[in-house]
Amino acid sequence: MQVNEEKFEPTIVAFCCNWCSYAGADLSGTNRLQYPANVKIIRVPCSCRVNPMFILRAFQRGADGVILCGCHPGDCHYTTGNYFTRRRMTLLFSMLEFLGIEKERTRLEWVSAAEGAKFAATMNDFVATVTKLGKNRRLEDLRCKK
Amino acid sequence: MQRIGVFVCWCGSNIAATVDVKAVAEALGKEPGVVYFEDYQYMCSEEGQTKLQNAIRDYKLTGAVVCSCSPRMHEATFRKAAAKAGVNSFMVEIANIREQCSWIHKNKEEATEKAIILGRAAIAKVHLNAPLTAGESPVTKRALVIGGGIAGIQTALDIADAGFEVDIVEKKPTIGGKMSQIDKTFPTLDCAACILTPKMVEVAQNEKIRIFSYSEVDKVQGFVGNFSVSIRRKARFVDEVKCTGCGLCTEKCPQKKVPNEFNLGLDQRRAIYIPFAQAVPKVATIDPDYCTMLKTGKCGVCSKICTAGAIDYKQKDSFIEEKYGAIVVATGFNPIELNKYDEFAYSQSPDVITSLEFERITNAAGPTGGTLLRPSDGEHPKKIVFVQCVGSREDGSGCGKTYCSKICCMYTAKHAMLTREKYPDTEVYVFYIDVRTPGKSFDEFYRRAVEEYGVHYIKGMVGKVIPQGKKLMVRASDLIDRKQLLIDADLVVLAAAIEPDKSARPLATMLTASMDTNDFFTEAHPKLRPVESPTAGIFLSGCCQGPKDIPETVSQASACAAKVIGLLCRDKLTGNPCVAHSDELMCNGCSTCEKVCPYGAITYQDKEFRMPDRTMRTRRVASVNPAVCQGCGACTVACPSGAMDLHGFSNSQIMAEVDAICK
Amino acid sequence: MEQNNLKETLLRISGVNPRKCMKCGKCSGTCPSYDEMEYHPHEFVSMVENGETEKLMASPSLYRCLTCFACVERCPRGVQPAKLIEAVRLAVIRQQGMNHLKPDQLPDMLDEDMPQQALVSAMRKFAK
Amino acid sequence: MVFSYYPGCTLRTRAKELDEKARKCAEALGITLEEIPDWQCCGGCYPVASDEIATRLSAVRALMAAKSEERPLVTLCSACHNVLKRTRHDLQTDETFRDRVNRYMGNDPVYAGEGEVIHFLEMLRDKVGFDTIRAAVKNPLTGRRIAAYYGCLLLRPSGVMAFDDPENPTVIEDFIRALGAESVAWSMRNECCGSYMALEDKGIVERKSGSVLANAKAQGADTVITACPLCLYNLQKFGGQDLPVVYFTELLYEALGL
Amino acid sequence: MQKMMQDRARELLSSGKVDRVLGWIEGDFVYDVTPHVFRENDIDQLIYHSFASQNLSKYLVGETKKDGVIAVFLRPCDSYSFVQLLKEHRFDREKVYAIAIPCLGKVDAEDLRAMGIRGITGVTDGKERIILHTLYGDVEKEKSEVIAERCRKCRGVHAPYFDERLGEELTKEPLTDRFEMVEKLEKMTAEERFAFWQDELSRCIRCNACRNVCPACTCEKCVFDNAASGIENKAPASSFEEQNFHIIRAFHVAGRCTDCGQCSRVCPQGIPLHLLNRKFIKDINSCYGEYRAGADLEEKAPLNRFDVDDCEPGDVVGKGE
Repeated sequence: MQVNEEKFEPTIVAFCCNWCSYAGADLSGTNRLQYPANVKIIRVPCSCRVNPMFILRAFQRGADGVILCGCHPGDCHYTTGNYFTRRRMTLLFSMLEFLGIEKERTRLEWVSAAEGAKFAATMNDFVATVTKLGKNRRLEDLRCKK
Repeated sequence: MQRIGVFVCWCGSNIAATVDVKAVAEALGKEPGVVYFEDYQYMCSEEGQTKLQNAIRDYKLTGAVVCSCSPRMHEATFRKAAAKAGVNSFMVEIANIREQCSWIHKNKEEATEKAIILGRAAIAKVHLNAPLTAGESPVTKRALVIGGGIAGIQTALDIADAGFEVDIVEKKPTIGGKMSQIDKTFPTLDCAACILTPKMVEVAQNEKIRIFSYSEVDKVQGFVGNFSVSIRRKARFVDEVKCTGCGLCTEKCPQKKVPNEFNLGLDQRRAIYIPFAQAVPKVATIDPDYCTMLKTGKCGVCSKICTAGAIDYKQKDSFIEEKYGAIVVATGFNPIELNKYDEFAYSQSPDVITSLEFERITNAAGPTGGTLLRPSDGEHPKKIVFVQCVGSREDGSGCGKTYCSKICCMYTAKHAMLTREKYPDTEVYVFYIDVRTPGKSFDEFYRRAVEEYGVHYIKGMVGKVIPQGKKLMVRASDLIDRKQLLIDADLVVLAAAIEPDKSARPLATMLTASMDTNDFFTEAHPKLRPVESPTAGIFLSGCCQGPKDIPETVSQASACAAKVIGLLCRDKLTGNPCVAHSDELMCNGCSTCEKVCPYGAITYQDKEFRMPDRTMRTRRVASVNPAVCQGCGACTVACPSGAMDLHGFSNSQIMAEVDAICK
Repeated sequence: MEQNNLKETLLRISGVNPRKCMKCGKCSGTCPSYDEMEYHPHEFVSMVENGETEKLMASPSLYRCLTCFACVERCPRGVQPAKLIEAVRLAVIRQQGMNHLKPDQLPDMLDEDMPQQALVSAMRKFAK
Repeated sequence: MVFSYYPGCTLRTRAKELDEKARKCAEALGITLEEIPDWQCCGGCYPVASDEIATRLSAVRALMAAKSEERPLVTLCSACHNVLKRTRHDLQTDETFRDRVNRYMGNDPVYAGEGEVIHFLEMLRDKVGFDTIRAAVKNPLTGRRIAAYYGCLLLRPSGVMAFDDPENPTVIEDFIRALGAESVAWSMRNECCGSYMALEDKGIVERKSGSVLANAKAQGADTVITACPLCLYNLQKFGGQDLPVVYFTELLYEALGL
Repeated sequence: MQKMMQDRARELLSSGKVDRVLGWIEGDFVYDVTPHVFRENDIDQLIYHSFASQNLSKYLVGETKKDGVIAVFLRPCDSYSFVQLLKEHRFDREKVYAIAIPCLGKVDAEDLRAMGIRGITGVTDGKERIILHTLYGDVEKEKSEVIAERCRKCRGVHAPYFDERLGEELTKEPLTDRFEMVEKLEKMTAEERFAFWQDELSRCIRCNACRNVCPACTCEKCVFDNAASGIENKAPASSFEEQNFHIIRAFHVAGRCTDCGQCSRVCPQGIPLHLLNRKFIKDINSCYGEYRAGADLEEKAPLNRFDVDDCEPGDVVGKGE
């Protein structure tokens, strides 16, 4: 099916915490490290601000992959936020997989403000992975049409 | 409906070369609610800001979207400009089309399309923005300094000099810290006591400063400007007010076999003791682990001879509750334990010692009266080997530290130089991996040790120390001469790595201040805010933040004091308005949010509510203290009913962004 | 074998990362065989890293390491020089006819008290 | 208590005293050592290169034999002990090695280094207890000044051997004190004796063993004890000191009054 | 048992110790049982048998807003919900008098109908066996044959918390593994799982019965009813919309769900909603250690605490395949 599609451009939503990952994303820009334009970043104060509702909403509205980036465990600007994130996302991603949504479409990564290169590499990898999976076909027909 | 203006910045060619800025402005101009759009070369310039302000006035804008560089660069600039033109700061959003668009994409078409989408997301958010104003809270004009070493002393003195009250909490019976144990200080070689003890006296005499010695912080509550702290005053079994510090008891106490921690166990003290002659406060303390009276109820010698009647065997720990506006952490360092480094035979020979023990042995007030004598037999050592980097710069898999302890190169040079000066017939070897002497007059100091005093600096590491008879056979490599050496030394001195005091970790938990993996406190910013903790109102002084020598510690201590004074000078604090808030009508009062809040910002109260049927009902609801909340949002996700939301990053705002991106 | 490939093989089978070395010389400071060797433990580490394996392979130092593991135990960076020395030695003796110890040499070396352990260990170290 | 026992080839030939006395002492302490069937030579020296598989198989077989008995495997010779413990550790932690070994041997189910390997000294310390030994001593060695020689193989690499503190071990010292003797403090106890160099370069061994015994002598030892046949041979033959070197089991045998 | 409960309730009411009693009442049919607040005048109608399925804890949230003290009957499994609600401050402890009663095993009329047992007019509960009186004569069955799925996988051994106990405490061992179905699903391919859930969830009519019965769903206002939440959604816009609702609902009760199984019991469309909750319970147990909601008043729920060396999502997700 996917073979027929000439060039599939997935929609990727990236939630980045303000203190580490958003700064890391800025750094990959400052260093001119490229990653695909499919990635659109939403800035949140902390990865723990990301409500499972946001991720479901993104899938519902047509996202093909959702990635969440936060400070490394132990480095959270708010001390403990990312630890809660890790538990929440562990359960949520597992649940989404349980419902039949490929695990590769969700990802949690720790990217520090110094890891511009890691940010770009992560995004390149994630976009490649989701592109390979193809359109989030599973949900396409069921999506809430606006 | 908002009236939104869109401003697309070229950033010279930084954005304009990759993104078709005109197309972006035009596309965004078609979005609902957008009544004005413009593109300009440098939005952040004076001229650019004026454009924003004029548009606000001319088009009666209620909000604005600036498509430009990262909000981390100029969000504050544009928000300030908008506020001057009469639009609330928080009605301005930035679409990051430089760092996260033009700089990472090459294809102009792609980049332009993405810039438009990012702009749309920002517009969608502004539609749901509401003006925010920051809350205010008062400031208690008193500071707490935890730790009474040179860092704590300097910080306290500077704060007190500015006219604010300061309390010092010190867990030992006296202030003074590590510096009081040191003999001479590099690079000038003036005696540590000569420069430290006047400062200790100054602290004692300063009316603004209270010293709680032999005390520990027990509990910390509150937030910047409004901390309330419970301090445990450990029972010292001596009335501090009555004790004159005459020291008679410390001479007459029959229990003489107590290892003297001030001299690192190199000699012994009594069960009742004053750590050293210049102690502040100069008050005796009974060591409950060794006092015969406290252990068996039989003795009482000190009580009998004390003319001031200061001895009180029944004394119990007491607590002091006090309010503070700022807290300074100055908990200092310790050399690491060397029991895992027995290739150097530290636990096998009394003549293998740490550098701090060497300080005591050469200190005129130390166990040998300042004469350099070996601990084993009291003889003059004729050959001394110094080993650098013991436990520092390790790969972290073992018991060592990954970092450089920073002070060892200089104090070892000092020890080597002083030894050669006082005892020219003593041969001194220093084994080093690198000699690190960045600091004013530091390298000159080290070169003097080599050139004027003839200290043998050998590039290489000691592999094994073998006690044999009265000698210590030191096997080491000389990497420059490509030789393995075997030196028959009389004394081996190990430059042990330094680590943060063990009390720091539990303290950090109490303060909700963050630490790195080595238990050093982290700074709010490693370069630009080096003396503040990321937790507002917590400041860092001295080695609790990282290894430091005395000059550096004192500078940091004064810098820290300046920051504290800056805080205490203010009457009110303005908070971050992007904080959590609870919709009381929806709140279940279930306490889930409270459990995930790292700042203790959420409390519960029973409130009366008028029900639809006009009856009154009392419900338990959450309320957020906006001065304490830092706006992480952990609570908003924990809340099942969605009653808890975050100003500036609300559920609906973020979902509007999601929708705009996924459209 | 080509130099680069050889270096890679040495690093792979030894599991040593020579870049972890901070050149403190503690391995050589503690090595009981130091004076018997032409190249010393820390030099093995830097020479392999620099690609100077030929010199090492030709050196009798290879057969002077006692595998006592003092260098491994005491290295502050976890470099494990002894494993690298063994890897270089293997690179030599695995070649045809390059056994350092040959069975016909043995009778002269033995005496009646010598434990098997010595013989077995030496053969394992020095011959394939 | 019953343990599986791996004697090793040296104990069958040149080091009979080590083996025989150990068995008798064990018996006296109420321990049965069941020799595992068909054991082969461990190879004497652990091959540290990751691609050496065949040379480590005899050790794997010994471990599997003990595992099937579900008893800890006791060793006496330091070399065997070193090889067995390290093989076991690599089976547990190195996946590639484990896979290759199991494929080579056609194991089903896969053997992943299960079972315990302990040295006779560890058995005395952890399973019997030095207090029990102290109580069993009939002929206390009062007044003797004994130096404990560990050598390399018992202690290193410490992360794998987990035998004792690699730089300041105490097990043999505690053993000596349990027998009523005085333990000598000396730090050449964990330095190499010269090992297999005994074969081709006796000079090295003379220098190494010489400095070891010189240190023991200087620290006032009247006897040196060891658990390794090769150390014993080197120290005795090349140590150049008038200082008896014996196996620790001989000392135990004497103290138990056997 | 029923008699004992009536007597005790009467005693409590007449002594003034409590003002009301929360129990079960029969409707037109013996299996048509509903919760009811009794006073002295109607206490004779209080019933207790296998068809009294409802978990009464949730009703306390509303009942304690009124004046006076209310007594409540709690089976072991119900009392976990009771503790969980108490832990979340959802009702006023002072106003409740909790009476622990032994469980008889719950029987759903739907299940019996599927077995061909119809026209039920009465029921007699034994310890191991149950006699169902029907229009067509009595049917006697092993209890284990007829009890509901959630009871077959019961873990309610004893009540964790109560004021007084009526009857003897039963000791019950879990009968089968409750994660069986979750594991079965985990072993399927992603396609099969998606098909399974699409089939199940597309039947949802958004009647909110699951939400109404759930003892953990006691929000003052549900996030799905709240216009400000950004996800207000009262009717099923599409089947994925339903997934969204059910996932969020399951997430909101994760770490709070006592696995009482009421959600599936009341679903008119027969959607096995409890599987979502069990999936969370299974993951929580395997990642963060065994946890049972409502077993303890103090212990922090798994999502409200953490360990610094918790597993990463990647360590867990994908294990099923």
